[in-house]
Amino acid sequence: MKDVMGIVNVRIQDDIIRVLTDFRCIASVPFGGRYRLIDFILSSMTNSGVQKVAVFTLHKYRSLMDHLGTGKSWDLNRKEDGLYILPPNVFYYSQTSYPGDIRSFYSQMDFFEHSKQKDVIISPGNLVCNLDLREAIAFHRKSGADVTVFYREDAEYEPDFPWKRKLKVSRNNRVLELEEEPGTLEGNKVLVEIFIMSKLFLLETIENSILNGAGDLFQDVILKDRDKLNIYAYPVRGYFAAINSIKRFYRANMDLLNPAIRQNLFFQPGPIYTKVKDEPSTKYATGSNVFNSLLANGCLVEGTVENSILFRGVKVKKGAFIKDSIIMQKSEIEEDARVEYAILDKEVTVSRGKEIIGRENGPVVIGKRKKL
Amino acid sequence: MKDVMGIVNVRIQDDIIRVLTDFRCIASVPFGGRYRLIDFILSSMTNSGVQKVAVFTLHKYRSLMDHLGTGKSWDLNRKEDGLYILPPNVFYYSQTSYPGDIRSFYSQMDFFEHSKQKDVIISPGNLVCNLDLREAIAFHRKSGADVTVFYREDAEYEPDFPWKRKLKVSRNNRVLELEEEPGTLEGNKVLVEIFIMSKLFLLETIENSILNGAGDLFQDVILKDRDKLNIYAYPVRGYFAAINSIKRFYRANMDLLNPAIRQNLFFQPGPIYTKVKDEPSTKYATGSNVFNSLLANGCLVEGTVENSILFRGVKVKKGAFIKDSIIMQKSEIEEDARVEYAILDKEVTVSRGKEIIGRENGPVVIGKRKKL
Amino acid sequence: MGTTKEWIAMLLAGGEGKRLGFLTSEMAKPALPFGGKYRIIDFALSNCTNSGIDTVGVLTQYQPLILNAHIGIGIPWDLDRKHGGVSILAPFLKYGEEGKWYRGTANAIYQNICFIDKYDPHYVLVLSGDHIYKMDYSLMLKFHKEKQADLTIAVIEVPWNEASRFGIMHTDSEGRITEFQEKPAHPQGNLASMGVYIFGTEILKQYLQADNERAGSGNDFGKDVIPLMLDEGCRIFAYPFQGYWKDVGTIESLWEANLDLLSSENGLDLFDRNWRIYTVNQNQPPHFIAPGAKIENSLANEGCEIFGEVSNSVLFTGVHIGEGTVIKDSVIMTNVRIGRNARIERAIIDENAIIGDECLICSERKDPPEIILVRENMILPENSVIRTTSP
Amino acid sequence: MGTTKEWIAMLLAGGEGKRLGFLTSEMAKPALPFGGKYRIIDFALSNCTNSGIDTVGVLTQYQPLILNAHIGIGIPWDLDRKHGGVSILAPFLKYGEEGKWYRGTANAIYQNICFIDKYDPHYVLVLSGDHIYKMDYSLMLKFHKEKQADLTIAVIEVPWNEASRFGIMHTDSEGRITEFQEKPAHPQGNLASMGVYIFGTEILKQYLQADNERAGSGNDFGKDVIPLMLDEGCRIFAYPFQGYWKDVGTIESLWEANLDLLSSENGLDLFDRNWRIYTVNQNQPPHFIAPGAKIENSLANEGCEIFGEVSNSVLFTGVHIGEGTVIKDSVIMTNVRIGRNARIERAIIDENAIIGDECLICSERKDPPEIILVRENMILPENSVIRTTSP
Repeated sequence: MKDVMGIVNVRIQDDIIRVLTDFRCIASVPFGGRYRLIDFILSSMTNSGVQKVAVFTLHKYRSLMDHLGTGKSWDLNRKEDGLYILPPNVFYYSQTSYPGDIRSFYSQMDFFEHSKQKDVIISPGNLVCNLDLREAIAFHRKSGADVTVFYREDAEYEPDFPWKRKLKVSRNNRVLELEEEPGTLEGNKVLVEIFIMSKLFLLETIENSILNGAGDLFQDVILKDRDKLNIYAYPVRGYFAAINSIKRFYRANMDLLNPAIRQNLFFQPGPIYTKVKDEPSTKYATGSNVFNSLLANGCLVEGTVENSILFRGVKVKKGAFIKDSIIMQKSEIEEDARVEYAILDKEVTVSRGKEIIGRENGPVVIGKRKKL
Repeated sequence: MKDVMGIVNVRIQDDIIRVLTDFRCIASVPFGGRYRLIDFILSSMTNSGVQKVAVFTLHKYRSLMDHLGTGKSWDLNRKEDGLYILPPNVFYYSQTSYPGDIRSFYSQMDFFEHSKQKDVIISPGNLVCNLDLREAIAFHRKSGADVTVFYREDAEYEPDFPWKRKLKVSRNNRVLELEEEPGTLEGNKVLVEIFIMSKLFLLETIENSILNGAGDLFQDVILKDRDKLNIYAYPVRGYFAAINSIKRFYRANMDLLNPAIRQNLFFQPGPIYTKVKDEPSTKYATGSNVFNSLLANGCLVEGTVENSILFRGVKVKKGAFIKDSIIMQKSEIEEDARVEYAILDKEVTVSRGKEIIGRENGPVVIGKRKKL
Repeated sequence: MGTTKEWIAMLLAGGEGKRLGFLTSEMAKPALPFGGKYRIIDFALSNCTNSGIDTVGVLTQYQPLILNAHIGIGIPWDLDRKHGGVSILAPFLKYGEEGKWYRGTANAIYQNICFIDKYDPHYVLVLSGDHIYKMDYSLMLKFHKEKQADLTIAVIEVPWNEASRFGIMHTDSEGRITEFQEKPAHPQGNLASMGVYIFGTEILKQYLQADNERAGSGNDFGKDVIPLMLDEGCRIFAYPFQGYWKDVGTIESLWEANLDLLSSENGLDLFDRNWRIYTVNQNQPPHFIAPGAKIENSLANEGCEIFGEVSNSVLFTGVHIGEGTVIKDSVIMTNVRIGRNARIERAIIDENAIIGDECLICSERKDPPEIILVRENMILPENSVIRTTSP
Repeated sequence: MGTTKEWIAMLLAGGEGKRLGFLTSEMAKPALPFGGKYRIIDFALSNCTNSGIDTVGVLTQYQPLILNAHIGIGIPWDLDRKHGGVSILAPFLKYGEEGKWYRGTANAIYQNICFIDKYDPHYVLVLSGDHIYKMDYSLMLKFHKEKQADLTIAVIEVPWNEASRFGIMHTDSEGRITEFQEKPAHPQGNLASMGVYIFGTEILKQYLQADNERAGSGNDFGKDVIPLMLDEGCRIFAYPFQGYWKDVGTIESLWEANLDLLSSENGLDLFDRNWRIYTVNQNQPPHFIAPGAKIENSLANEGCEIFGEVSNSVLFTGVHIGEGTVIKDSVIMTNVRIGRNARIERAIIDENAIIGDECLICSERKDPPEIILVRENMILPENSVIRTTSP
């Protein structure tokens, strides 16, 4: 897999998951007690032997840069290849609307040209999954496809598939039909936004697109030219979520309370890596009352925690009550406060006696460093 | 000096030093055979014991990010403090003109607020110098100044002083007068763009400036309020150049051929650090002819080199002739080619027999990866 | 901007910890796991970093592989520095000499004088990697300078009945040490040496040389060098330390030190962000407390999956505790798996052990207290019973 | 995605290099500076990296401080890996045993079987850190697998008159080794072992164990283990290597190997970007060739300041050569300062030496060739003469 380059294409998705993306891009949204969304696809890539990963960012990527650092946590701090964070050239993006991912790629043509890898695998930064991409690459190469698209059989949640495109495949998984308009095709195979293609194909596509004004790799190339291209489809197995809404974010976090999902997502086929931090053990005081919950290190629990996920360094004071909630790093729930169906971003303080209560289908979201 | 924060404020100066800044910001322009301009102020800061440095960038900073990495070369890869690269938030800068450095600082207010340092030292990224800033900080603290500005006695080259502001000081170096318009004051003390102030003063200044629309820290605050502020001046000693033009760039490089300047600039008061690279020894073939030149490692010299500076990995083939020139990384001068009074950016090829000849007062500049 | 350092630390990490049994069969005592995620040496290393020391020599010779891998180039403690940082100093063969293992604590330093010379510090801090405590050595250095001492020894009051395990000193009203007894059979005082010394570099080298030349010397700081310096009238001062300090010498005291962390007034606050204890962090998901599980007055770490009941215990990373199992007053080390309906009380279960369903491990002997130790990688079949009762 | 490795390397770096005199008084032979900026061990380490090996144990015991500081956690060779990377393996005290220094090459590996077990590789590559060469070990592994060998030994043809310095083998038409003589007084062949072995892990462990139990064994691969394996009918193959390979055993051969780099057909192209030799890079400004200076057929490094004439020589980092001085056929190591109007010919000047104005250092003895060695830190006053002439 030395000859495969990973590309994580971090799009602007501020509107779909507000508050949590006020100060960070979607790929660096915290998830599952100690992770960031990008950890999943990045670990999938490196566990599969990918040794060069380019992360295309657009804005609000300071926290992403801090998180990724030199890529050491993913063993990507390499002398050759390794991790590249590719921010936009500010002058290319002075227009108010995003000109499409092809222009991002175009601004880094020399980067691609200097890379030795043969194939590229392109993914967004908001997928929660743990994939063995070696098999997918082998499938792509064997099939001789121009593009291999990923798909999900039995798509469970609609929000995981923002393009809502179904597809129909032959016995050997060649794509026979790909919906131009959502809702026109029968079946249960839905497109996932991961593609494999040769670097050569990508470069030619970029050059042509710049000439004829195409902006979006999926919309303006793969979908538009679907009849001219030799497209194959590869199934995504195991746990899968694409974080495209607060609801989906909430539900995917809560899914982790299921031991089977957790074992699968965090360890199979390889471990999910993230940036480690210096936090002591979590301490449970006498009288604490915790069940069906995930807690990262460095928490101090004196109160009650049920069906919840606590990130690193959260304090739950005496008499505080947390239920069905996601509490991010270093937040503090003071004495006798009550938090239910809520998502608290980092360093939120809920004062003594205060109540924060959302609904199961609409968890309340509290922004970073708020004091309530 | 744990309580001093360094700020390197990389401005957009593409217009003054074209070609070399087509693909990189001014701070990452190569200099002196193996350095980048930012190395000088960064080494001055860390040699003086500064343990936290924030680099404010605006655009074309990918090569700067590659160069700085985690700051390891400057011992700034620390768990607390260390090096921070602060790119702009793209949406703040969607206007076509640069709104001034104060807005850059304002967009990182939380960074400043979370810093424990008491004083800040602000410098641009284009200065070639080697300074002991401990003395300057001690002077600033003893004087009780709101702002300490740096100045140069006997300003030698006008291009080093883009603001062209002279100043007049008292016996104890309090600033008595600071030119509003260049050319109105007698004397030989010229302002250098380095300032020291308390973090508190900086934060207050930013808050006020945002309210009253001031954009530029020097122009709209220090210069405008000079009569209200308690300003002291600190002299810059040793070699000094501010790279504001191709001419100045050329001349400052050539200054390094003087052993006294070189010893002073590279070693006194502390060593200048840069990112190291894996290059073998430079090899001089039989028949090579080199004098009065600086060569970095990894060069292969078969031809003639006079009064020139060769960066890492340059090849000079048999019969090639280089004189009074600056040849950057991995460029190749083929057989019997002739290069005089020229600046060749990285990976330029001068083909067999070709001549590139500039003038002493107007060296020709060849862009990155050009083949001539 | 020179390369001379004000001070450097020499950290003695070669101790076998003989009374710790199996626990130290594959690692030196400073490498012992502690407090859910640390190794004992993390305390001395973190104290160095937090005290502003950027150059530390770690002297190893007994089973150092785990220690070497743990320390690496010192990244977790921010000791990966351009000038200085951490260096592992194992015994080695010298030009034209027979190989010599380190004999006593003083000899270990003596054999590495070349390392000290490389940094040419004004002061050398000598530490032991065996102790659990948080201490700001920079205050001790300040004290050392104020007293114009040749040697300063950090001291702590210990219970009288333990005094015979330590080096005990007597001081005059100024704090100057007038007498020093290494492990006295009948201690006359309870001011014990913590094994933390600050020497002026020149005097250290002079006495290491002198000690090395003395026939019959055990080349130990406590037994040989310090008494010699006292005899010759050196200015030796006692620097009084208040706070938590523990020399973990036995399985019982290791158990006790772990459980000390559960009391909120133990003086060893690991949550203090201004004096962090650094270590190599593991990559594991958050720990899970299942529906029906119960955890109280305990520490737990990432990667744990807890389906049973845990009280008054310390769980290291990746521990699995089955449904119906009860863990009480115990220390469960990394990756231990415990089945269902087991009961564990007053025990240390070492790394990677597997305890079957319905096992009973329980020590009821409290005077003298006894703790059951289940060995690393041990597989205990279902229904096993390990039990001690008071005689 | 498991943690088992296909292969790991064990690099023997404990050699004293006794015939190298002063040069190895403070460092092991693998730490010797070479080629302007390298240490000899850089070649074996870089070969590992370039061959795709990510786990290397480096066995040290003689004067390892420079080697330890040089290797660190392996960053220059990209060996700072999450799983594996580089580990320094010094002799250590084991539980309940007396301390044992490494006896022979095989014993050094035997004492570190626990390290091999940790990674559970299919193959173990055993290397020496003493040799200068570029070799793709992955091709040798492929050969080893194809031959279904128990052991593969890399071999090179050496000049007949040097054959008695090496382990010499005889092979059948298939390349299978039929006879192995370690340093034979009267060599019957000139196919020499390069000290590069690939073993299947199980067979390696089995024979290390057997060798360890044999009374009187020197515990050396060449003298003991390989003959034993041959005796017992193991499949041992010779993997023929073509290219530059040098075992630097004497001052003369160290000098020769440095000067070999000046010939463009030496087969050791250090400019090849596809097989880089990595090392710790120094931070020094570019080197300066002054007006009036002359440099030809030579290597120079950053930090040099050259005012004189240099030909057919290798200059390490930070060398200063005064006006009027002539350097010929010499190796000038890091930070040497040479005054004006001196003359140096056929010499190695070791690190930090200072040679005064008008000095003459010149060896004219060529048969047997003799090279003058000026010791590290030596200060040679003005007008000194060091000269040897042919007898």
